Amino acid sequence: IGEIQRFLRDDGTVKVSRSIKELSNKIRKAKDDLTKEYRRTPTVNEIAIHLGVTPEEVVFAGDANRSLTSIHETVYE
Amino acid sequence: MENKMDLSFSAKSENESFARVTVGAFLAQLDPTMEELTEIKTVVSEAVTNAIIHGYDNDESGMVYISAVLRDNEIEIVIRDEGNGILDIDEAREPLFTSKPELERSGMGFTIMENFCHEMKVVSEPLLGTTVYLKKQLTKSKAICR
Amino acid sequence: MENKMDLSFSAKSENESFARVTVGAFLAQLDPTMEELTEIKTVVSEAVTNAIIHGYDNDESGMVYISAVLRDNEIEIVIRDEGNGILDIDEAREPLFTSKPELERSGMGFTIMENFCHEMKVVSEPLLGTTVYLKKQLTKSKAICR
Ligand SMILES: Nc1ncnc2c1ncn2[C@@H]1O[C@H](COP(=O)(O)OP(=O)(O)O)[C@@H](O)[C@H]1O
Ligand SMILES: Nc1ncnc2c1ncn2[C@@H]1O[C@H](COP(=O)(O)OP(=O)(O)O)[C@@H](O)[C@H]1O
Ligand SMILES: [Mg+2]
Ligand SMILES: [Mg+2]
Repeated sequence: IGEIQRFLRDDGTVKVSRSIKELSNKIRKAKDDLTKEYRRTPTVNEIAIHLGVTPEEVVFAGDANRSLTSIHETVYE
Repeated sequence: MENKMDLSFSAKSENESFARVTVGAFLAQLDPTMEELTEIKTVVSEAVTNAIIHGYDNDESGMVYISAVLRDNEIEIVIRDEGNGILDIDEAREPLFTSKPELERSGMGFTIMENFCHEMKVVSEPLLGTTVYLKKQLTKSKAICR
Repeated sequence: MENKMDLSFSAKSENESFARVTVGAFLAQLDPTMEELTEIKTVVSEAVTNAIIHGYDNDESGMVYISAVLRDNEIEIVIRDEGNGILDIDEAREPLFTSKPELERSGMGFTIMENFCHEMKVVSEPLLGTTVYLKKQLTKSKAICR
């Protein structure tokens, strides 16, 4: 089943849940990097510019770790 | 059971991106593909931009209204303004038609909405405003791979 | 100029995350720090969860109403339900007080809201519903230490 899932997803039907998870990980890393660089918490715009996405996307994806658990549960379990 | 939301916001161009993401976040509950999500966000952008620049001529005191309903595997979106309205809807829906060529509009907004949705209806009354009804079914192929 | 939005949605627990993200995306226009963003999202979660589980006892036909206004460096949020209401607001606001210990609620919702905001007001009428007013100023120090 894992194989089929991977195949279907890579075949143009990439699920939002996975793609957002990736962005969410990038946001976490950017936050760490920029905190070290600026010696303070970065702003939403700073992270957005750093990753080349809109500030709203940062907010949306940044919530993924919380909300995806529930999406994951309903969809895949 | 169906899930619904209503959103309204000032007709400011900064809110276009906010509206895209909000409808996208609501749709995310149906776990769409990235393609479907992008299509819906594009459609919302087009309709909201129309409300702001054509409906209200960028008068930021106007309000844009969006409602969305999730039902089974389908999203229904209604985007409304209380602005100028459209005199000739058939003409407005034609590909490449734009009443604001000076703004370098492409005239493709309605065509894009029509292409990315399964149903589109436009109701408008000059001086009262414009309402766009959109409906999109999501693919169900996902269900198979559960 | 100020920017405002109104949002309402079904009292479903899936919408808690949607509400957090929507208010967060709106706030993004003021360029908050990631910390301030988390605080606002937390506060919205707490108030929305209260509306759903205490206000409506998880009856999903109820609606939760949020309005937000951005003004200079400040966000004002009003979260309202038309549910059960609160009999004794002072008692409800006390840290650790919960009327649903069986749900393993922490009783810290109001305390968290108070801590993460500069102002909080609760107005409630039994059987009519509850409204929570919140106000938060963002730091301006960001620009200085760039
Ligand atoms: N909400 C609206 N209010 C008033 N007029 C509108 C609205 N939406 C669309 N129109 C009219 O329909 C035309 C075509 O819209 P569209 O296909 O999006 O192209 P464009 O926005 O590039 O002009 C617009 O130029 C405008 O005259
Ligand atoms: N929207 C609401 N409607 C009705 N009662 C509420 C509402 N919000 C809070 N309350 C009451 O206030 C109490 C304290 O709320 P809170 O501090 O968030 O703790 P908890 O949610 O963990 O019980 C709740 O247990 C409930 O009795
Ligand atoms: Mg257009
Ligand atoms: Mg609570």
